[in-house]
Amino acid sequence: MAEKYVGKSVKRTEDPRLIQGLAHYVDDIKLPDTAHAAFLRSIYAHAHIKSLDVGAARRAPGVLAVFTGLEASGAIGPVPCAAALPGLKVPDYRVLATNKVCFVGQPIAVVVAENKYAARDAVDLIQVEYEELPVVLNEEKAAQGGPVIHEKFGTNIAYTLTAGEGDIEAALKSADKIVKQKILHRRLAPVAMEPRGVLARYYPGEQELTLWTSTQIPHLARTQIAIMLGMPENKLRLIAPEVGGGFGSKLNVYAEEALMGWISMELDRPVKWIETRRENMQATIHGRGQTGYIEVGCKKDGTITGLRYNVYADMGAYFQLLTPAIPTLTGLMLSGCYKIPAIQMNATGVFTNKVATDAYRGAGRPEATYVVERAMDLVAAELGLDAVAVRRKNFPAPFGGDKPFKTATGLFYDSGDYELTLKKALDMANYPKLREDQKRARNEGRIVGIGVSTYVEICAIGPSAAAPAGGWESATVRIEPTAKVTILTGCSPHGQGQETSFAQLAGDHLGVNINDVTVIHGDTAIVQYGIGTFGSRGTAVGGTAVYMALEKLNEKATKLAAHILEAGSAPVTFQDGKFSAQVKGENKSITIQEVALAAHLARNLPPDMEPGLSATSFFEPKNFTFPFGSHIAVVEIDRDTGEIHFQRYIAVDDCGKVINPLLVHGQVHGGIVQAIGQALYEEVVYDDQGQLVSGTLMDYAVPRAEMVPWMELDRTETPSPVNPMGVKGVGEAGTIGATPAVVSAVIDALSPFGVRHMDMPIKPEDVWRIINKKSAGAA
Amino acid sequence: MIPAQFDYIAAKSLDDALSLLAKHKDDAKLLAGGHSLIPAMKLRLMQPGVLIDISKIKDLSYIREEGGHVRIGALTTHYQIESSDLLRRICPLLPETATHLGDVQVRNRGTIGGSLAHADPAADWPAAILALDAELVVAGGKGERVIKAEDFFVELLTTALKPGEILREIRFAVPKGKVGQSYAKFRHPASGFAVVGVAVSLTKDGSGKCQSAGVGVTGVSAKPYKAKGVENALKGSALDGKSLSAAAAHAADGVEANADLFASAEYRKHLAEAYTRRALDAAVSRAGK
Amino acid sequence: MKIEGSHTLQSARDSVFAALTDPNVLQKCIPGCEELEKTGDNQYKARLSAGVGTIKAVFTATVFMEEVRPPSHYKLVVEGKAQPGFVKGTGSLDLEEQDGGTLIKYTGEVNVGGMLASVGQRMLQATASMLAGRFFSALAAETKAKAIG
Amino acid sequence: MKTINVTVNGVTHRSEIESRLLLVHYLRDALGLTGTHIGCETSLCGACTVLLDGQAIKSCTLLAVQANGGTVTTIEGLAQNGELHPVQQGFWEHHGLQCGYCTPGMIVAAAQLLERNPDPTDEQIRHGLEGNLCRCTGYQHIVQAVQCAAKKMKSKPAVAR
Repeated sequence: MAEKYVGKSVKRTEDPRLIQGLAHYVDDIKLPDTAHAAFLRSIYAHAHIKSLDVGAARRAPGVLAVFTGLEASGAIGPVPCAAALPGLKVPDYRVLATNKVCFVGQPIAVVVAENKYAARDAVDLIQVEYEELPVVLNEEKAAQGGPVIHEKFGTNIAYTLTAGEGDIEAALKSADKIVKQKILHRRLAPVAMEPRGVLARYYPGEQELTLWTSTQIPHLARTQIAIMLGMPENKLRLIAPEVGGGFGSKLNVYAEEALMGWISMELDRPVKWIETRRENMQATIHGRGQTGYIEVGCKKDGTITGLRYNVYADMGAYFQLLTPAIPTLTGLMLSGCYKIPAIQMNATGVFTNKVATDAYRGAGRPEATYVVERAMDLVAAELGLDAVAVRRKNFPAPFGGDKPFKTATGLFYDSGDYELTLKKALDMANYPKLREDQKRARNEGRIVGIGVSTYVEICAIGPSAAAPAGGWESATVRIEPTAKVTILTGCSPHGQGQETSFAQLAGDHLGVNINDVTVIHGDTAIVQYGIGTFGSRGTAVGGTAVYMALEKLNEKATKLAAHILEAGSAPVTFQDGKFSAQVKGENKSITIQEVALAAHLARNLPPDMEPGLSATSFFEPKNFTFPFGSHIAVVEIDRDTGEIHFQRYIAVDDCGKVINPLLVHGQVHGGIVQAIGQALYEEVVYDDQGQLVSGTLMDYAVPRAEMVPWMELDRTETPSPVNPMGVKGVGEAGTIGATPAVVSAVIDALSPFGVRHMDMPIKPEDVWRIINKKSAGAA
Repeated sequence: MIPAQFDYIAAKSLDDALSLLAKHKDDAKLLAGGHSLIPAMKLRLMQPGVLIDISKIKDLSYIREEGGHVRIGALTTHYQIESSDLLRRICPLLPETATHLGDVQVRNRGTIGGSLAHADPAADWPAAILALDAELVVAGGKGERVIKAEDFFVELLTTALKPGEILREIRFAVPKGKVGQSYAKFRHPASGFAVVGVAVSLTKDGSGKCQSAGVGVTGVSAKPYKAKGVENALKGSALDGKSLSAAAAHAADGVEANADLFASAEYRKHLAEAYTRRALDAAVSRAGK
Repeated sequence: MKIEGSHTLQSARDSVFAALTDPNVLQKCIPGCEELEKTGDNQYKARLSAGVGTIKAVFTATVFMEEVRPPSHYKLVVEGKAQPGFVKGTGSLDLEEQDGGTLIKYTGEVNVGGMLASVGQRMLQATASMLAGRFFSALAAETKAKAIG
Repeated sequence: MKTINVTVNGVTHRSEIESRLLLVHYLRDALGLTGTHIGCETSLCGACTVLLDGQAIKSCTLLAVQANGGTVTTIEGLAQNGELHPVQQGFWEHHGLQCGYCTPGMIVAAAQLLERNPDPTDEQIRHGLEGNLCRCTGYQHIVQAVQCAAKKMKSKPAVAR
């Protein structure tokens, strides 16, 4: 099979509709008679609802109904959490608050009106009387005692968990030095450019509910929402139309989704709700949110003997789909790309009066990588060694094939050659010269820093045993009678470009033009059950399912071609869309288009063959994949103001075999910029009353074009042995690899001032205070 | 995202707008570019009963040089100022300030008069008009009056405009001689507003010394202000590194500085000094020998 | 958010303290206070038309006086609710005699919720200090007027 | 209710609307032009960017009544005679979009940028797009897309907007 598409920078097939404004996101779908919903949300972080008066709102012009927790929470089951941990305390999270609110933004009532203007007006007419309760905000303090959010638990601790292998006490005891550091992973807002949105329509005759919702997991959401609504799963059709970014925030099942379904049944009308950005900041999940303590033991030569990470993880007030599971991913990845004989994570999940944390690009792994990479830098600083040398000292030898690398966190890394990406990145940067330039710059009084991170991440989530709701993926490939190819994938791409990369696979496998391939996803009535798009699994798991279905299809098509060609036992070859065989000394061939038609006409099939040309595969990965890479950031700091300017940014990533380099670059670029956001700009801030004060994009700084550097990218290709294509995944790599590199560069720049660690986001004022030796003043 | 209800009236002329304002009083708000007003209305922080749209009054949008003065109509957009060849020639400070303001879309629509009347403590224009010692021509029911820029900003979001008055024109003497101007801004990473913004317009005398200097500062405190300490220190100075540093040190004299999530009061005061120095350096280098 | 500051008034401490605890004076000093109605001991119901510049809202408020220790200390608590959110302000005032006049030192806390918290943080500190300033200049005027009258 | 006359993508519409109706809602809901998106409520993200009388504006920060008598071009009106605008081509060729949500506003803003500055530096492109947020691409491919469009427009200067 000649590779015509795979490996090439093919322009995306989904783009024509997107660049012309012809795509359909939820809010672009118009149904006649649609009613519009708007929410009243809590303005307190923790309070009893003493009274709720919706009378005036109900009487307002254009208002069809107002629902409160009393009505809705009886009819709709709790918002689900799919994570299971020993001893986990799961709060009862109702779609509308009944007698108590536990975070700012928690929905209390929903107004449904003829149009969104009337709905919004009526929200202002609802009267709520609150009785404030003391707020619980800091995860570490809340774990020690004080006011309790969920009385029935008697504590704010949702769970405790110890993970890791090896004798950590002995490992630390055997160390020449133990370096300790407290680090913060502040809360981040995912800020997908398309806020969430739901459109629901009920067909009473068919007793069928259709939900269009901006989600990454259409099938999982269907199952969960059907359970919440107490309806048969196969009477709920869930459609993820065009989805404007997710980054984990739409890997979830939200109260509003079930509510809209229920309301459309109650009112027998289509009903739509589109989230505002303010709601998005308040009530869509946040990412990160950990306060951790690193303890790392090392020998004088830089060899790491053991790593302990004690962490308080901020859960928020309730669980969303995966909330408590996120820190477990941190625990899994604490070995980074290093040989660490003993690792221990002690995690404490803590309830706070904030919206739930959950998966945000990287989901637990950026925290781990940041911990390990900070540890490497801290060890280097403690020992007076070069940070690159310390990393090299602890790299495992290249591995792969049937020899994985086992970590003390219980994982088997599939394949890796960490020196390969590091060397390439150092060469691109001309690292020795960078250090010389830095020396010269310092002599001139300039403040220049170089940060290096070497990371490994865990992708292709994942083996089902390790996933809360199945880790496999599905695909159906059909060749229609007219030889057009249809791929149904259980993935739900929302920007990743898999309509293109899957079409590339089909193009090469079937010898067809990718413009003759249509990839369908996101509609549970059309597509077989699937798991969805998250955890950098789309290509490695979903793409593998497509690959396997294509193989099956090829097999059948070849058999049919042989039959039609009367090839007998002669071998049939397939090239450029044509099946050929030497039959009785004559070269006979038939095109795949002809085979497709023959399969559907079914007049001349082998006796044991079913008509049609379609194949379905469900791929269950045997292991995760472990992409890796090396990032180098070079920054210069303005001595006078503390402003941080990038001089260079270099990234060499290895995500296994690459199907479309253009898409891989796009993923890495976007990931790096989100990482820069975390390192330097982004921070969800609640004040001491639990008010979300970074409540809009006026205060929450999503990086703009002017704020980010030109990125110099390259890659290596170490195939994964886990799947037949050798792909690994790249959706989160940038976010995971870049954050520590950027932070490290700033800290390296400031090392002459005695700095070894700073918490993110590193703001100009923080830098200025260090340069000017000022302690943090009162704000 | 959705404003509360209001009545909309498009004023046909300045007189029409004045009489509409007189009629609807406090219940009415003037709508020019709308880039301060409409965002606040969408969040329902403002819920006026009546919007009087003055943006279609044609004769309030102009940039002219007349009798040694520059006159800018209040409805002139930021982009018109940014792209004005006349201003680039005779008062480049204004086009330069405009390039720092909001973003392209905001500059296309927002007006200098609307921005000044809103008096956001971190808006860019106030710094420039303070540096230029501009005068603001205000129309009212009883005729016109002129307010000096430095008297215009009263406190947070509050100007010297009285109820029923409309800012009509911004005017200032054309800077003459060896003029050097600059606007230096530390931009808030999210909002784009000035954490600190410093505008400088100075002139050199024949010997290269500072003949006159105007320095306006925004973002630092509840209202933009004229940095008189800096101006006084500059006058007659050699405009060398030492005198510029000494002058910049007065950038936040006597000012109660703002604090927010991004920058403390102490840091803001420091930035005021640092950015004043930057603006001075640029202005001096542009003033020629 | 914490605020603190001090103001010097020309009037004697006893008269300043009396003014501070006089609802009629308070009504004139609390910025935007249109009504102040006694509802209990040291407890009042108020209507405030408060805001800055063009951004204004009408707050339904309760005003409490706590820790009343004449003539040197008391605490004023104002809790207001309006459509865009709520405001809670507490101020502990300590009065010291100073050259025949009175030095008032205050420390306080201002909290806002709802829309005001979501979008207002950029100007919160400036607003708080402006409103405190208005309170004390009104108080200065009131006590001066009393002294003259 | 107010009556407005607005020409959108070459078609003149006469509509009865509420005074408070935002232009973006008018375009999306009354005219069905859903290519113009809404991504924030504080006039910062630029997803709603359209051209009004040839100038890029944020249609979430304009009342529909203010567009009375005006001419609006939305993303749907950018391609001419079935041929994509060079900026659209550039975005496609250089993978200047991922989820596509910011894209219409980004493309309209980039088209305005190139009209005013046909030969921009990378820095000028970044500055010129400061009113548009993208969460997916990291902007690098967008910068390349705009550079590509600039080249196309130079080689074919008669492209109408």
